Amino acid sequence: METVFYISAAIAVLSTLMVVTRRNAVHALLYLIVSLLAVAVILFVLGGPMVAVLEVIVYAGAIMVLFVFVIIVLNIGHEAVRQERQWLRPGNWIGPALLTGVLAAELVYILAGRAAGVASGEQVSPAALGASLFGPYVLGVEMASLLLLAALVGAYHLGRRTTTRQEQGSDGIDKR
Amino acid sequence: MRQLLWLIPALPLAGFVILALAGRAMPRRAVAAVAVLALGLACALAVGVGVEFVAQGSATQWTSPADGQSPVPAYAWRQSLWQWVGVDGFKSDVVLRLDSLSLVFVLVITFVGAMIVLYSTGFMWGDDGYSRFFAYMNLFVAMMLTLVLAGDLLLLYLGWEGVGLCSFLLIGFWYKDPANARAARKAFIVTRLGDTAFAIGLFLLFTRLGTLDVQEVLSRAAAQWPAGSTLATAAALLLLGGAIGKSAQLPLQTWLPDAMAGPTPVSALIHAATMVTAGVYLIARMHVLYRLAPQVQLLVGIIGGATLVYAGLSALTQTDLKRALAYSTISQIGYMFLALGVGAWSAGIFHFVTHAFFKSLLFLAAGVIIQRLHEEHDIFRMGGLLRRMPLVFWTFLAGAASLAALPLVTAGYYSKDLILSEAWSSNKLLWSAGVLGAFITALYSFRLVGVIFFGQEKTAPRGRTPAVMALPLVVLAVLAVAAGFINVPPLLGGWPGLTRLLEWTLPSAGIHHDVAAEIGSSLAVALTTLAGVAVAWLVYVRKPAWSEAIVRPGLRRLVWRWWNAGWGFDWLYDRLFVRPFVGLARLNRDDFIDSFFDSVAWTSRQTHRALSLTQNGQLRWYAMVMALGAILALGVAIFI
Amino acid sequence: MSWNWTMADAQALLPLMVVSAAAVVVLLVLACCRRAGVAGILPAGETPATRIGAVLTVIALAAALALLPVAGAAAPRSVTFLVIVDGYGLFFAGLLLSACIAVALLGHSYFRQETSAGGEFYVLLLLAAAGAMTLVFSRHFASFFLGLEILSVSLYALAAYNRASLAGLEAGVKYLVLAASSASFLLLGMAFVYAKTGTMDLGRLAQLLNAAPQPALVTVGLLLIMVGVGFKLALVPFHLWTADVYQGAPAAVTAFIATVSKGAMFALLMRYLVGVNFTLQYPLLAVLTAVAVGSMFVGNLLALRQENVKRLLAYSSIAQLGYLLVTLLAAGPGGRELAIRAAGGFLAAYFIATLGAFGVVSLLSSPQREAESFDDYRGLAWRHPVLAGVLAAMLLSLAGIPLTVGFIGKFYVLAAGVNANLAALVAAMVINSGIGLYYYLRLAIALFTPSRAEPPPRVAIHPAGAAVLAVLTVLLVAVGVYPQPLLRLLAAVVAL
Amino acid sequence: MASISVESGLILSAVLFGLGLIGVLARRNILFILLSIEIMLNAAGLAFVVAGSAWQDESPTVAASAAATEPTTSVGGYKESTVPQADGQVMFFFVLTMAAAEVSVGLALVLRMHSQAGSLDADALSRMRG
Repeated sequence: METVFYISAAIAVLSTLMVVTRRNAVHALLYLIVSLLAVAVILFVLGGPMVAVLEVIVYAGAIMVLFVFVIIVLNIGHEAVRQERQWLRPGNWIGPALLTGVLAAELVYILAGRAAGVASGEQVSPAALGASLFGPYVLGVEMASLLLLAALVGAYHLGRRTTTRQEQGSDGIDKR
Repeated sequence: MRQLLWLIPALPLAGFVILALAGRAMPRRAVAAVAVLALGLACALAVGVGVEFVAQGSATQWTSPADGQSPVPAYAWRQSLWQWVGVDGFKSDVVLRLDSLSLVFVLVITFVGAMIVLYSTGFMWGDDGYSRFFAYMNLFVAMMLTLVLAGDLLLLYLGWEGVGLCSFLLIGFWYKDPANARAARKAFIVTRLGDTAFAIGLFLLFTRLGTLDVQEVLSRAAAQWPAGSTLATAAALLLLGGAIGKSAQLPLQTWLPDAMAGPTPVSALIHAATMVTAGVYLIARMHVLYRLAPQVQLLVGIIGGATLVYAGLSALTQTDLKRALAYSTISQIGYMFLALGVGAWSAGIFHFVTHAFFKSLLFLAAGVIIQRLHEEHDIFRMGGLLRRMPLVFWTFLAGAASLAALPLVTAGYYSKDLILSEAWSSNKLLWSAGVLGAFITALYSFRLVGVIFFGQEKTAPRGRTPAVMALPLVVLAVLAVAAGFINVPPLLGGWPGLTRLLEWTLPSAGIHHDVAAEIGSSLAVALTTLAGVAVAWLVYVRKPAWSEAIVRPGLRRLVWRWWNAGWGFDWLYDRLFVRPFVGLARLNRDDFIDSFFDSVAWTSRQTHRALSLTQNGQLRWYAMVMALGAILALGVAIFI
Repeated sequence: MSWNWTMADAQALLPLMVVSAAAVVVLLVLACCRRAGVAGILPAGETPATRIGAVLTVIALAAALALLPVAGAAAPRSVTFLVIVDGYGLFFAGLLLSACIAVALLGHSYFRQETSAGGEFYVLLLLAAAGAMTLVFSRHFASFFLGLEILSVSLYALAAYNRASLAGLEAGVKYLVLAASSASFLLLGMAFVYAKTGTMDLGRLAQLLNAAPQPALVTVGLLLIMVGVGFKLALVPFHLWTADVYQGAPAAVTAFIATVSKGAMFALLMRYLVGVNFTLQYPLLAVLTAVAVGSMFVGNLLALRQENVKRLLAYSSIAQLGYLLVTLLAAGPGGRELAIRAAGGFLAAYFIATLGAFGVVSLLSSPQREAESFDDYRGLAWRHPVLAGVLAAMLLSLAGIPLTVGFIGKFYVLAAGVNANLAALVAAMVINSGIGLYYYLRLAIALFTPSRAEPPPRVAIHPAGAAVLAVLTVLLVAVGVYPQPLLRLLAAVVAL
Repeated sequence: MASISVESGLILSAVLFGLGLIGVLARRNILFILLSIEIMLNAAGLAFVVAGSAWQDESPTVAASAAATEPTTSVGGYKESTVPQADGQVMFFFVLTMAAAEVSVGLALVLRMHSQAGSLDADALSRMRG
C-alpha cells in the first residue's frame, strides 16, 4: 500500500507540474486528468473507495469535459500556443515559484513529523458515507444543492449570448 | 404638565421636520399654519408648565440660593429622557431641567418666537424660500429651547452649536448675494472662536469634576473648588469666552452688525431677542463658578460696561436703521453683562425679558418701514413717516421709549433702574458707565424716532401693513410698556415678582437697604434719560441743522466716522490678525510648524500615491499579494 | 446515525428555509412569466417578470424577517451539528435580511429601464442571502464553507451582472479567481486543523483555543482560514480586489458586497473568536493586530485623493473593517460583552451608512452609466438637493460625526478598545479617524460646490430606492440621537 | 495493512496546492488559471480525506455532535476501532460540489471574456486601477 501511495503521489506531482507548464491547453488538460486519476488512487488507498470513484467521475469526467467543451467552443489552436509562448517567458516563473516555494517550505516545515497520526487504511464504505451525508450532514447536502443552483443560475445568466442595445429588437425581446 | 416638558422643544422640532420634508409641496398658507401653530402650541404649553411649576414651587419648602445657605439652585424639575451614550467612566444623558431661570427664558423664547413667526408669515410672503425660512426658524427655536432646557452641559452645547448653525443659515438666507454669504461666514467664524473656548471649558469641567450634569457640576464645583482657585477661574474664563462670542461683547462683537444681512425677522428673533442672550444665560446658569472666581465676575462687569458705552456711541452714528439697532443690541446686552458682573443676577435676566420685547418690537417695526420704503435702510432718506404710518410710529415710539428707559411708564426703565441701583452699591465706576450709557441710549433711540418719523418726507411708502404683521407689533408694544410691572421695586410700592421667582435659582444681589442711595441712583438714571431724550428732540427734530453741524469736517467728523465704523474694530482685526496671519503664512513658508504639517500632508500624499500603485488592476499581482500575505502570516506562526 | 427531526428544528430553520424556497419559487415564476410573455399572455419584454420577481423577493425577505421571532422562540437550538440558531445569529440574520431588502429595492430601481436584465438578479440575491444566513448560523466547517461558497458563487454572477459592461466582466473575473483561490487556502487550513484536532466543530475549536496554546499545525491551519476570511472582509493584505470589484459591479450589488457579505463573515468570525484568550494564541493575536492596523492605514490612505466615488467608498470600507477588528481583539475573557455590543452597534451603523451611500450612487446610476466620478457629484446639491443631503449625512456618519449612528458605533468600539487597554490600536483608530474625516468631507463638500464641467443629466429617482434612502436616513439620525433601542437590543443579544 | 502516515499525505496535498498556486500566479491565460484553481481545490479535498483517515470512531457523527457536551469522547484519543471517520470524505464531497460550481461560473465568464474582450489574457483585464 505504501508503495502504491508513493508512486501515485509522484505521478500526481509530476503530471500537475506538467499541467501548469504546458502551452497547449489540451495537453494540459490531459496531464490534469492523469494527475486526478493518480489522486483517485491515493484516495482509494486512504480508505475512500466512494470518493475515489467520485474523483474519477466528477473531476476527471464532468469538470474536465466542461473544459474541453469550452476549448472546443473557443477554437483554441496553434494561435493560442504561439500566444502562450509569448506570455510564458522564463522570467515569469521566478516570482511565483519563489513565493510558492517559500509557502511550500513553510508548510512542509510545519507538517514534517508533527502530523496527527497514521492513516488506518481501513475503508469507509459507500453505505457509511451515504448514511453520513444523508444523516447528520443532510443540511450540508441541502446547502450544496443551493450552491449548485446558484452556479446554474449564474452560469446561465453570464453565458447567455450578450444582447447589446443595438441588436435588440424594438419589441424589447432578446433574440435568443 | 410636568411630564410634557419634553414637548416644548419637540413641537418646533416637529414643525421643522414637517416643513423640511414636505414644505416645498405645501401651499404657503399651510406652511405658515404649521410654523405658527408649532410655536403657538409650544408657548401655550410653556405657560401651562410655568403656572404649575410656580404653584408647586411656592407650595414646597426648600432652601433657595438667595438664602446664602446652598449655592446651588434647589427647586427644579428634571426630566430624564434617555441616555445618549454611556460606558464606564463616561455617560451623557439627554435630560431636561426646568428651574425658574430656564422657565423665564422658555416663556420669552416661545412667546416672542411665536409673535415673530406670525409676523414673518406676512413679511416673507413674496419670498421664494418661504418654507425653507420657516423650517430654519422652527429649527432655531427648537435648538434655543434645547439650549435653555438642557440639564446636561453636552446637550446645552448641542443647542449652542445648533443655534449657531441656524444663525449661519439664516444670515446667509439670501445666499445668492455673496455679501450675505460672507456675513454668514464671518458670524460663524467669529462665534466659533468663542465656541472653541467654551468646548475646552467643558472638557476641563469634565476632566476635573467627572460629570457634565448641570446640577452635579455646580454642586461639585462648590464643594471641591475653593473661592478664587485657579481651576474655577480658568473654567469661568473659558465659558466666558463662549459667552462673549455668542453675545457679541467686546472684543468678539464685530459679527453682529454684519449679521443684519439676514431677513429682518431673523434679526429680531435671533440677533436681538434670543440667541445673542445665550451668553447671559450661560453665565447665569453657571453662576456658582463665577461666584468662585470673583475676578472673572468683575471682568464680566467690565466687559459689559465697556461694551455698552462703545456700542452706544456706535449706534449713535449709524445711518443704516438695522445696523443702529444691532449696535443698540450689543449695548443692551452690555447692560446685562454689567448686571451679572456686579452680582445683580436677577436684574440682568429682567433686562433680558424687557429687552426681548422692546428690541424685537423695534426690529419688526423697522422691517415694516424698510419693506414699505422699497428696501431703504438709510434713516436720512426716510423722514416724515408720522402721518403715513401712524401705527408703526406709535409702536416704534413705545419700543424706543422702553429702550431709552423713559421713567415709570416703560418696561425698560424698571429693568435698567434695577441694574443700576444694584450696581451703585457694588461698583461706582461701572455705575457711572451705566448712567453714561443711559444718556447715550436715550439720545440714539430718540434720534431714530426723530429722523424717521418727523421732518420732511423723503421716500413715499407704498402699500399697507397687513394685519398679521400689525398684530405682533401691537402686542409687543403693549408688553414693551407694561412688562415692567411684573417687577416693580418695593420702593415704588410694587411687588418684585420676577426677582422673587428668579431668586429660586439665582443668588440675590445682597442685602442693601440703603434707600437713599437707591433713590439717588433712580433719580440720576431718570434725569439722564430725560436729558438724552430732550437733546435728541432738540437736535434732530427742532433744529435739524445742528445735527448736520456735528458732522461738519474736522475732528468731530473724524470721531463720528470712527464711531460709525464700530470704532474700527473690523479694520483693527484685519490689520492685527487677518493680514499678519496671511502675511506670516506667506513669509514663513519654511516655518517649522508649517513644514511639519506640510510634511505630514506630503507623506500622506506620497503614501497614497505609492499605495495606489499597488492597485494596478493586474489580477495576478493581486493573487501574488494575497499569497505573500499568507506567507507572512505563516512566517509569524513559525518564527514567533 | 440518523437525525431525529422535530418540529422545533423546523421552527428554528424557518427563516432560512423561507429564503431558500423563495429562490426556487422566484426562479420558477420567472420561467413561467417568460413563457407567458413569449406566448403573448403577458405584455412582451421582461419588465413585468422582473417586477414580479422583485415583489416576490421583497415579500420573501420580509417574511423571513418576520419569522425571526418565531425561530427565536425555539432558540437557542442546534439543528444537526452544522447549524445553530440562537439569539446572536438571529440578530445578525435580521441585520442581513434588512440589508437584503434594501438591496433588492435598490436593484429594482437600478434596473428600472433595462429590459434584458432578466430576473436572475433576484434569484441570485435570494441565494446569496441564504448563504449569508447560513454563515451566521454556522457551527461547523462544512456549513461555514458551504455558506461562504453559496454567497461567493452568487456574487460572481451578480458582480458581472451587466452583460454589456466590460468593467462588470473584469470585476466578475477578478472576484472569481481571487475568491476561489482564497477559498482553497481556507479549505486547506480547515483540513490541517481537522487533521490535528480531529474536530470540525467551531465551538469545540474555540474551546481548544481558549484552553491552551495550540500546536503549530493548528495555528497554521487557522491562519490559512484567516486568508479566506480576510479576503471576504477585504482586510489588508487581501484587499486589492475590493476597489476593482466595487467599481465594476452594479452599484446595488456593490452595496451587497460591502454590507451583507462582510457582515455575515464577520458575524461568524466574531461568534467564535470573541472571548478567546488571545494571550494563549500569540501568533493569531499578532497577525490580527497587524491586519487591523494595516487595514486602517492602507484603506484610509488609498481613499485620500481618490477621484472615483465607488473606489473611495471601497477603500473607506477597508478602513471601517479595520476599526471593526478592534472589537475582536478587545474581547478577551473580560471584555466579551462590551465587544459584542460594540461590534453589533458598529456593524449596524456601517450597514446603514454604507447602504445609504451606495444607495445614492445606485439611484444616480443605470446599467448604461455608473455615476462614479467626482464630477457626477459636484454640485449635486443643486440638481438633487435631497439626494445630496442624504449622501452628506451618510458620509458624516461614516466619518463618525456626533448625532449620527456612526458616532455611536465608533464611540463603543473606542470604548471597547480603551477598556481592553489596546493603546496602539486605539491610537491608530484616532489617527485614522482624522485621515478619514479629510476625504469624507472632501466628497461632502464637493456635493455643495458648483461643478466645473458640464453637469450630468438629471435622472429620475425611482420611488422604491427613494423609500429605502428615506428609511436609512431616518434610522441614521434617529439612532444617532436616541440609541437606546439599538443598545437594548444588543444587550439582549449579549445575554443570549 | 501497511500504514501511510498522515504527514506524508498532507505534504502531498500541500505540494499539489503549491503547484496550483504557481499556476494561478504565473499563467496569463484565464483558462489555465481556472485549471490551476481546480488543482488547488482538489489538493484541499485530498487533505480532508487524509485528515479524516487519521481519525477513527465507531459512530463519528454522534461523537462530533456531542463533542461539546461530552468531554469523555476525547479529542486526540484514539479508539480501538479502525474505521475512519466519514467526515473527511463528506467534506471532500462538498469540495467537489464547490469545484464544479466554481468552474461552471468561471467558464461562463471565460466565454464572455472571449466574446467581449477578444482574448483570454488575464493581464488585459486591468482597465480599473488606482
